[in-house]
Amino acid sequence: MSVELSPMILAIFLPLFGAIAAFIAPRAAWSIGLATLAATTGAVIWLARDVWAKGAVMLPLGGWGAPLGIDLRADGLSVAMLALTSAVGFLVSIAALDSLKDAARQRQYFWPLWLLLLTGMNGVYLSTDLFNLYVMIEVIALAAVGLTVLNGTRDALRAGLEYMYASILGALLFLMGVGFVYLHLGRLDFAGLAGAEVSGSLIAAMALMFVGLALKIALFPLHFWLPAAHANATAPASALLSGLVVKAALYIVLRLAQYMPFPSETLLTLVGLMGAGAVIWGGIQALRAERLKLLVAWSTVAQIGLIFVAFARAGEMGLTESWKAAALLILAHGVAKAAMFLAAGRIKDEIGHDVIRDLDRAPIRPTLAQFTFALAAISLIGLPPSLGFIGKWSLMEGAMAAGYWHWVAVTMAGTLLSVAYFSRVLTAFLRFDRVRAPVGEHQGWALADAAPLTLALAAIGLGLMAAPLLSFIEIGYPFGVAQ
Amino acid sequence: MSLFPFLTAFGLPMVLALSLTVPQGRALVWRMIPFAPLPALALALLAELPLNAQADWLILGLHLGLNDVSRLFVIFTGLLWCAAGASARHWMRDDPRATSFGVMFLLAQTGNLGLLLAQDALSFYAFFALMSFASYGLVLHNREAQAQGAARLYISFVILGELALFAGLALGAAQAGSFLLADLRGTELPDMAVSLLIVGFGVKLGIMPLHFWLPPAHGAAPVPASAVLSGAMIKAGLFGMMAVLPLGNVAYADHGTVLMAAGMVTIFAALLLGVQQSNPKATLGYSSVSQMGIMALGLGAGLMVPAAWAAILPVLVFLAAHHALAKGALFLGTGAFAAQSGFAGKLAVTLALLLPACVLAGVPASSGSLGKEALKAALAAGSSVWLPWLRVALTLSGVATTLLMARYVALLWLHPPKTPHPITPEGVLLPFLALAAASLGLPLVWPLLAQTLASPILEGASGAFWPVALGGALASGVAVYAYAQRIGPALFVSHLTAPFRAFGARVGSIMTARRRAARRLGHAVPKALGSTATSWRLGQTAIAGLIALTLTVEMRASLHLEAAIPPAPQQGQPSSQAP
Amino acid sequence: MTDPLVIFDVALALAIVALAVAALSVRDLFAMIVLFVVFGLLSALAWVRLSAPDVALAEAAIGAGVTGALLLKTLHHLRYVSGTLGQQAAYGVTPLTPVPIGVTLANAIFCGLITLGLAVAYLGAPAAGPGFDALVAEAMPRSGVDHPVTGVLLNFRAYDTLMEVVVLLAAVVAVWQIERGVSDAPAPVLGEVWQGFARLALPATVVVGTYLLWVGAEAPGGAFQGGAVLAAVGLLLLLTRAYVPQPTHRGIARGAFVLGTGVFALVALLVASGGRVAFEYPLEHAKTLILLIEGMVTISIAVTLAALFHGREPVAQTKGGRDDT
Amino acid sequence: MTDAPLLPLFILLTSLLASPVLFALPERAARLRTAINLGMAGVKLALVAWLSLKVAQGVIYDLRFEVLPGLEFKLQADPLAILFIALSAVLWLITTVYSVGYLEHGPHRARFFGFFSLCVAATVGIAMSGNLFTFLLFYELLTLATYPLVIHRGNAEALRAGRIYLIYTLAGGLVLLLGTLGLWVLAGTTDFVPGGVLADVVAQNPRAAQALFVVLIGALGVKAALVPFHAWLPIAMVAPAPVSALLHAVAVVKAGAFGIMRVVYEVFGIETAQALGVTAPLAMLAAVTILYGSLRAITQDDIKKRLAYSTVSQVSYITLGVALASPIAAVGALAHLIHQGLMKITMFMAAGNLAEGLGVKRVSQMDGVGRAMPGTMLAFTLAALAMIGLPPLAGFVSKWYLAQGGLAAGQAWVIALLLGSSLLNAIYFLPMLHRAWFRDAAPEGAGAPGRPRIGWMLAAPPVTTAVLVLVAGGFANAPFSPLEWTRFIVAIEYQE
Amino acid sequence: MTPDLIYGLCGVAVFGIGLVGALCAQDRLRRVLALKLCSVGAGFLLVVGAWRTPPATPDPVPHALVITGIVVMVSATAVALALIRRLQSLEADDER
Repeated sequence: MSVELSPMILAIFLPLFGAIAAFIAPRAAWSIGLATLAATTGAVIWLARDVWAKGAVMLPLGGWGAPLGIDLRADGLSVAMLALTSAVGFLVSIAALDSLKDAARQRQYFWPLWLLLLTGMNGVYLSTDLFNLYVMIEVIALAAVGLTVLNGTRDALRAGLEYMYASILGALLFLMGVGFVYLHLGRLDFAGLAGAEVSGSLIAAMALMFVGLALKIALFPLHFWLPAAHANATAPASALLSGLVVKAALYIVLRLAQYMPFPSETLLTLVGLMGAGAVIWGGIQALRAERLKLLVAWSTVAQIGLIFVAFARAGEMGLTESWKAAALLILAHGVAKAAMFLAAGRIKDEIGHDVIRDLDRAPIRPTLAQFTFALAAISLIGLPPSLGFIGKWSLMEGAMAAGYWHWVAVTMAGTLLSVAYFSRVLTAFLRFDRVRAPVGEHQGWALADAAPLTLALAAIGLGLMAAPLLSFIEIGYPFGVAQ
Repeated sequence: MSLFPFLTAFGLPMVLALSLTVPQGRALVWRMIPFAPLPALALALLAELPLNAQADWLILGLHLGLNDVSRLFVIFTGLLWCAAGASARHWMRDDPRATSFGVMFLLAQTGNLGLLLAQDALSFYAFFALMSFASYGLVLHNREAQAQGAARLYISFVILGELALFAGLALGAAQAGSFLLADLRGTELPDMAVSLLIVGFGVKLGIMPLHFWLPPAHGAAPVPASAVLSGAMIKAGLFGMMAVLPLGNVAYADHGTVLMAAGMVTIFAALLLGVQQSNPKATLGYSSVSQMGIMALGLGAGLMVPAAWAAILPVLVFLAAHHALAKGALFLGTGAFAAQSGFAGKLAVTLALLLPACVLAGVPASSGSLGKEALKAALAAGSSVWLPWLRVALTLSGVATTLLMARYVALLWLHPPKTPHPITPEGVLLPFLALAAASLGLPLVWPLLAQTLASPILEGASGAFWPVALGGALASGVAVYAYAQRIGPALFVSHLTAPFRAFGARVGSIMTARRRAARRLGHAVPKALGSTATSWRLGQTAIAGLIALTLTVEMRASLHLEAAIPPAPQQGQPSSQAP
Repeated sequence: MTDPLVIFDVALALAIVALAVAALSVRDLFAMIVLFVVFGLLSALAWVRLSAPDVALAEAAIGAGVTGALLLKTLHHLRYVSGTLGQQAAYGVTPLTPVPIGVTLANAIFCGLITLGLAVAYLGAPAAGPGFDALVAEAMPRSGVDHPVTGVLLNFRAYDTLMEVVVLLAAVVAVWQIERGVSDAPAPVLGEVWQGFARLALPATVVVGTYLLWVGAEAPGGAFQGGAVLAAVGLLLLLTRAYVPQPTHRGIARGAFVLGTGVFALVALLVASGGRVAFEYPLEHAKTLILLIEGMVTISIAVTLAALFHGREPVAQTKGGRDDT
Repeated sequence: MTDAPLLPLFILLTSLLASPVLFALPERAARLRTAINLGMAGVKLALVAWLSLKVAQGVIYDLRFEVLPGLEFKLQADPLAILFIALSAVLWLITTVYSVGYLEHGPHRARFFGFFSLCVAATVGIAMSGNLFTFLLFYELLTLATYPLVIHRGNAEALRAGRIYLIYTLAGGLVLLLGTLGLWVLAGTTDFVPGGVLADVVAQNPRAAQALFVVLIGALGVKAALVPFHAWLPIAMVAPAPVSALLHAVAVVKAGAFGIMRVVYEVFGIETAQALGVTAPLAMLAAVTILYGSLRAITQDDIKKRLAYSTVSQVSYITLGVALASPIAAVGALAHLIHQGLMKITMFMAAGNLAEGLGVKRVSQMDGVGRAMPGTMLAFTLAALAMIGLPPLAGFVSKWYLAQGGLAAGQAWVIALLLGSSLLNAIYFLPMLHRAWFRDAAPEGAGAPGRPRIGWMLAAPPVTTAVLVLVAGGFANAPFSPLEWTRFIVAIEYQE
Repeated sequence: MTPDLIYGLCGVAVFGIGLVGALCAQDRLRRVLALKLCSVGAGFLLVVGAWRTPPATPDPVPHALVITGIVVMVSATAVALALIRRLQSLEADDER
C-alpha cells in the first residue's frame, strides 16, 4: 500500500509533524525544525511545479468535495505566498539558530510554536473554506502570541496580551461573519460565495470579517497593538510576525475580495483612506520612535497601509488590476521586513541596545548587519530595482492610469516619510565623531548575518524578476482577466 | 504781401534789445522779454503759405519769406525763446549783468528768427552772424575763467564758421548768379562751395570735428542761454544747410559720405566724451552734439541720393523740433534743479527731468523714437550700401543717448549746478515744465502743425524699447563700476552681496524658526495624539466605529444598487474558476 | 403568544441577555465568574431547546465548566499575588486608567448600532434557510458513523477538527512557554468536604466521560464532550492534590498532548492510497478509524484541558527561582 | 550585428562587480585594492574605446530585459551615451589615482572605494540607459551610492550635508518616478528615441505633456542643481575632495544635465518641445541659474564652496544649450558636458591639494600659494581661465558655440548672458589667481610652513586634466575630439 | 415568534454586549470574559441557523462548527489567562 502524497497536504502536514516532533524532543528541536522547513520548502517547490504546469490545482479532502467537505486549492497567488513563507521562514530559522543560541528555553519553545505557525499559515494559503480559515487564523494567533512573548520580558508580555485580545476579537468578528454567511448561503466554501446575491446578511458578514481581519492585519486605525508586539518580541519572532503573520490575514482579505460580491467603490475609498492614514501616521510615529525595533515596527504599520492603498486604488477596474500591485507589495514587504528585523536584532545584539540616538556612540559597528538594514530599507522605501519599487510602480501606475492623483500623492508622501525615518538610522550608522573608544577593532561580521543579508539581497534582486513573478501570480487568474 | 509782419517778427526783439539800454524802462522790458518772439510765432501760425516779401531797398535787397519748412522752424524756435525768456526773467533778476545778458539774448533772438525768415543769402548770413556773435556774450556771461575759455573757444569756431560760410555763400551765389536762397538751392553748386558751406554750418551744428566749442559753451552759459543755444541756435546750422544746399536736386556723393561718416562718428564719440564730463550741462551739450550727428546722417544721405531727400526732409524737421523742445526742457530743468534748495524739490525736478530725458533717449512712442524710426524708413530710399550701417547707428544712438542722459542725471546729483544767486524756483520751473510738456506732446500736435510734412512720422513704427533698456543697463553698470571704484572693490563686493546675504540670512532664520516650530509641532502633536489614543483606548473604539461605518456604507451602496440597476452588477466579479 | 414554549423561550433569552449584562457589569470578579458560568449553562439550555444537544453538552462542559474553572484559578492567582486573597470581594486587580465618558459612550453607541445592524441583517435572512441537510443526509451512509454531528466532525470536515486539536496543542505549548518556573501562588485546593465529595465523584465522572465518547458515534456526545468530562477528572485530581504534576512526567504529558493530533494526522495521511485522498477513510474501516481517532483525541483533550488548568510545565521544586527569560 | 553584443554590459559590470570585491577586502589590503581599482578603471577605458570605435562604425548595441509586462530594462550605446561614458571612464581613472593618494591613510577605505565603484557603475548605467525606466534605476542607484561618499568623514557637518543631499535627491528621484510613470501612462513607452515619443500626446493633450515636462525637468533639475533646487550642491562640498570632484564633474550634476538632454531630445523631441512652448522657460531657468550661481560664488570665501557655486552656474550652460533648441547651441551644450567636467575636476583636485598640502581652505588664505605649489596652481589657473572662456581653452569653445547657437535661434540675449557670466566668472576667479601668483604668502598664514608634501598621485591628476582642458580646446576640430563627437550626436538628435 | 428568531436576536444581543465589554472593559479578566460572550453570541447564530422546525432535524454541520469554536475559544482563553497570570506575577514582583 503506497501512500499517495499531495504537495498541498505535505505543505500543511509536514510542519505539523515537525511541530509535534520538536515539542516531544526539545533537544533536537532545531534540527527537526530546519529539516521540516527544508522539506516544506521542497513540497512548496513541488506544488509550484504542478501549478506552473497545470494551472490551479485542487484537492477535495476526504473525497467529499465542497461544500460538504473542505477543498484545498492552490493557484499562482497562493503558491507565491507559500513560497514567500517557506523561503523567508527558512532563512529566519537559520538566523534564529544564532540569535537564540544563548537562550535554551526560548530555543526549546521557538521551534514548535514556529512550526505550528507555519502549519497555520500554509493552511490559510491553501484553504477555500471560511470556517476552516477561522480555525487556521486561531492556530496562527496562538502560535504567534507564543512567539511574541518568547523572551518573557514584561514589555513583551504586555504587548503579547494586547495582541492576544486583538487577535481573539478579530477572529471572533470573523466567526460572526461566518455565521452570517451560513445564514444566507447555507454553505461556507469560496465557490458558494462566488456569485452570491447581495443581502443584509452578506453585508453584515463582510463588514464583520473585514474589520476582524483588519484588526489582525493592524490596518490603521486598528494598528494599536502592533508596534509594541513586534518591537518587543525577540528578533526572529519579530521577523516572522512582521514579515509573514500579518500577510496571512492580508491574503484572506484578498481572497474574500475576490469571491465576495464586494466591496463597493465607497468601501474601497474607505479602505484607501485607512491605508493613507496608516502611511502617514505610521511614518510620523516611525520618525519619532526612539528605538530601532520600534521604528521598524511602525514602518510595518505604514507599509501595510501602502499595501491597502494599492489594494483599493491601484486601478480603474475595481480589483482586477489593483490586486497585483497589492500582491507584489505583500511579497516585497514580507522579504524586506524580515531582513530588516533580523538585521535590527543583530545590531541590537552586537551593540547591546537599540536606542537610535546612541547607536552612533557605539565603537562596535556590525557593518554587515547595518548594510543589510540599508538594503532592506531600500526595498521598503521603494527604490529601484527592488521588489518594493516594482510594487510601488504598479501601484502608482494603476492609480495614475485611473486618474487617482491624490492616491499617487499619498504614496509619494509615504515614500518621503520612509526616506526620512530610515535615514535617521542610516545616519546613526555612519556617524563616527561621537565615539569615544577607537572604532574598527571589531567590525561585527558574523555568519548570522548571512540569512538577513540573503533576504535583503532577495528583496532587491526580486525586482528584476518581477515579470515572471507576476505572470506566475496570475496563474489561475485570481481576479479574472481585465475585460 | 506787406513787409510789416516780417519786420515786427524780428523787429520786436531788436527794439526790446535797444530799449534795454535805457535804464528807465528796463523793468518793463524784462517783463516783455518772454513775449518777444510772439509776432514771429503769430506769423508762422496764422499766415497763409507761401509768404514772400521783399525790400529791395534794404541792404542789397532784402528778401523775406516763409515756407513749409521754415514755418515749423519758426514755431519751435519761437516757443523755445519764449520759455527761455520767461526763465531768464527770473534767472537774471538779481544779476548785476542782467542788462548785458538781456541785450545779447534779444539780439541773438533777433538773429535766430531773422535767419529763419531770410530768403536771400546776404540777409541770411547777416542774421546768422548776428546770432552767433551775440551768443558770445551769452557764453561769456559770468566772466569766470572757465566761461572765458569757453567763450574764447566759441568765438574762434564762430569765426572759422563764418569765414567758411561766407566763402561758401559767395561761391554759390556766384555760380547761381543770384543771391536768392531759392536760386542757390536750384543750382549745381561747385564742390568747393558745398564743402565750405558744410563746414560753416557744421560748426554751428557741432558735427565732429567741429564740435569742440559746443559743450564748454553750453556748459558755461547761464541756463536760459544754454537752452536756446542748444535748442534753437544749433538748429540754425541745420536750417542753413536745408536752405542753402541744393538738396534733392544735385547729388554730392563725396560730401554725403563724409557727412554721414562724420555724423556716425559724432553720435558715438560724443557719447564717449560726454560721459566723462563732470558738468551736467556739458553732458547735455555732448548729447546735443550726438543728436546733431543724426541730423548729419540725414543730411549726408540727402546729399548722396537726392531722390531720398523728399522723404528725409520732413523727418529731419521733426527731429529738430523734437530735439529743440526736449533739450531746451532739459537745460531749463537743470536750472530748475539748481534753484531747488530742498531734497524733495530736487527729487521732484529730477523725476520731471526724466520725462524729456526719456523722450530724448527714444522711449517707444515718444517723439525721439518716432523720429528715429521714421528716419530709418526714410533712409531706405537712400544709399543701399550705407543703409545697414545707418540703421545700426541710429538704433545704437538710442543706447548712446540713454547713457548720456543717465550720466546727466547722475551728475545733477554728484555735481549739482549752481545758481549765481538765489532764485525763485517757480519762475524757472514753469517754463521748464511747459517745455517738457511740449516735448512729450510733440507727436500729438505735430500732425496739426506740419500737415503734409507730418505723414512720414505718422506712418513710422513706434520703435523698440531695447536700446533704451540696454543703455539704461549699461549706465547702471557704469554707475556701479564708478561706485565700486570709489569705495574700493573689496568693499564694493561686500556691498553688492549684502542684499544677498541679508536675504539669505533672513530666509535662513525664518526657515530655522519654521523648522524648529515644525519639529516641535511634529514631535508634540503625534506624541500627544498617540498617547491620547492609547490612554483613551481609541483603537478599541475604532473597531466598533469601523464595523458600524462599513455596515452603513455597504448597506447604502447595496440599496443604491438595487434602486438603480437591478440586477446589480458588482465590482470584483467572481472568477469563473469556481472549484 | 399562546404557545407556553414561546414564553419560556423569551424568558430564557431575556435571562441569558440579562446574565451577560450582569456578568460584565458586576464589580466583584468572583461574582462575575459565577454569573458567567450560569450564563453558560443557560445558553446550553437554550441550545438544547434548539435541538443541539451536542453543542449544549460541549458548552456546558467546556464553555461554562472548564472556562469557569480557568477563570477561577486565574482569579485565585491574581488575588494571591496581589495580596487580596483574604478580602471579601475581588475587585479589579489590574490598574485602571480613566477613559473619558465620551469615549465609552461612543463605544456603546457604535456597538448598539452594530447590534442593530446585525439584528436587521439577521431578520432579513431567510428563516430556516439553505443548509447542508441534504448533503449530509446523502453522505451519512458513507461516513462510517450514525450520528451526523460526529460524521461532520470526524469525517466530512475532519480537517477542521484536526486543526482544532492543533489549536489545543498550540495553546498548551504556548501556556507552557508563557508560565515558567515555579508558581508564586500555591495551587488552589478544595476544602475538606469537597475533597470527600470529589473522591466519590471521580469514578463516576470517568464512567460518564467514557460513555460520552462511546456514544458519540450514534447519539449526542463524542470526543470533545467526553474529553471535557475526563478533564474534569484531572481537575479534581489536581484540586484535591490527589495528583501533583512532577517534572519527570513532562515527557508523558507531551506525549499525551500530541497523541490525538499525531494519530489523527497520521491516519488522515496514511489513508491516502489507492486513489483515495487524505482524510478519505476506506468505508470498511471508517468506523474503526474514527473510533481510534476519537479515542486518542479524547485522551489528548482531557490531558490538555487539565494541563491548561494547571497552567505551567512542572519543574523541579528544588531548582527554586525561575529559569532563563 | 555585432561581434560582442554584450559589450555595454561588460562596461557596466567592470565597476559594478568591482564594488562588492572592494567592500569585502580588508582595510589593510591597500595594494590589492589599488590594483583592482586601477585595473578595472583601465579595463573599462579600453572597453569604452573599443565601444566608441564600434559605435562610430555604426554598430548598434541594444540589450533588453523585461521587468514588468512591456516595461524593459534596456541598455543601449548610442553616441550620446558614448560621450558620457567616455567622460566618466577617463575621469574615473584619474580620480581613482587621486583618491588613492588622497585617502592613503584615512579610515573606511574599503567602504569608500566600494561605493566609489558603485557610483561609477551608476553613472555608466545612466549613460547607457535605453529608456527612462532604466535611467530611473541608475539614477536612484547613483543617489544611494554617493550618499556614503558625501558623508565619508562621518562627522556632524558631513552628516547634515548628507541628509540634505539625500532628501533633495531622493525627493527628486521620487518626482522622477512620478514623471516616468506619467510618461509610461501617457505614451505607453519610456524609450529614448531621437525625435521623441510624445508627439501624439502633445497633439492631443498638451496640458498633460507640459505638466510632464515640468515634472521631469523638476526631478532632473535637482541633480542638475537648477535654481531653486541647487541648495544641496554647495552643502555637499564637505565631502572629501575626490568625491567633490566626482560629484561636480562626472557623476551627479552631470547625470541631471544628461537626463535633461535625454528628456528634451529623446522623450519629447526638440521640435515637439518647442511646439509645446516649454524650451523658452527652461532656457530662462537656466539663465537665472547661471547668473545666480555666479553671483553667489563671488561672496564665498571657502574655496570649495566657491567652486560649488561655480558648478551651479556652469552646469546650467548645458541646460541652456539644450533649451535654446538650436543645433549649434546643442553642440555647445554637449561639448560643455565634457569641458566643464575637465575644468571642474581640475579645480576640485587642485583645491584638494591646497587643503592637503598647505591646509589652505579659504580664498583669503591663498596668498602666495602659486609659488608653494606651482604645478597644482598652474592647473588651477588654466582651468579657471578656461572657465572664464579665454581662447583657446575648452571653456571658450563651448561658450562660442552657445553664443552662435543663441544667435541662430534668434535669442541674442544669450550673448549678453554669456558675457555677463564670463564677467562674473572673472570676478570670482581672477582674485584667486591674483592672490595665488601676485601676493606674498602671509608669514604665519596657513600656506607658510615649508614645502608641501604631496605625492605624485595627488599632483599628477590635476595637471593631467588641465592638459586635457588645453587639448580639448586647442584641438577642438580634430577628429575624435569631444566637439567632433558632439557634432555627430547633434546630427542624430536633430535628425539631420 | 419561532425559537430561532428569539434566540437569534438573543445571540446578536449577546454578541453586542460582549463587544461592548471587549471594547470598554479595562480589567484583564473581564476582557477575556467579554470575548467569551462574543463567541457564545456567534455560537447562537450558527445554532439558530441550523435549526429546522421540528420534526425536521437540524443541520449538523453548524453544530460541529460551534463545538469546534468552543474548543478553540477555550484554548485561546487558556493562553490569555496564562499571559495574565504571568504578567501579574511580574508586575507584583516590581511592586515588591
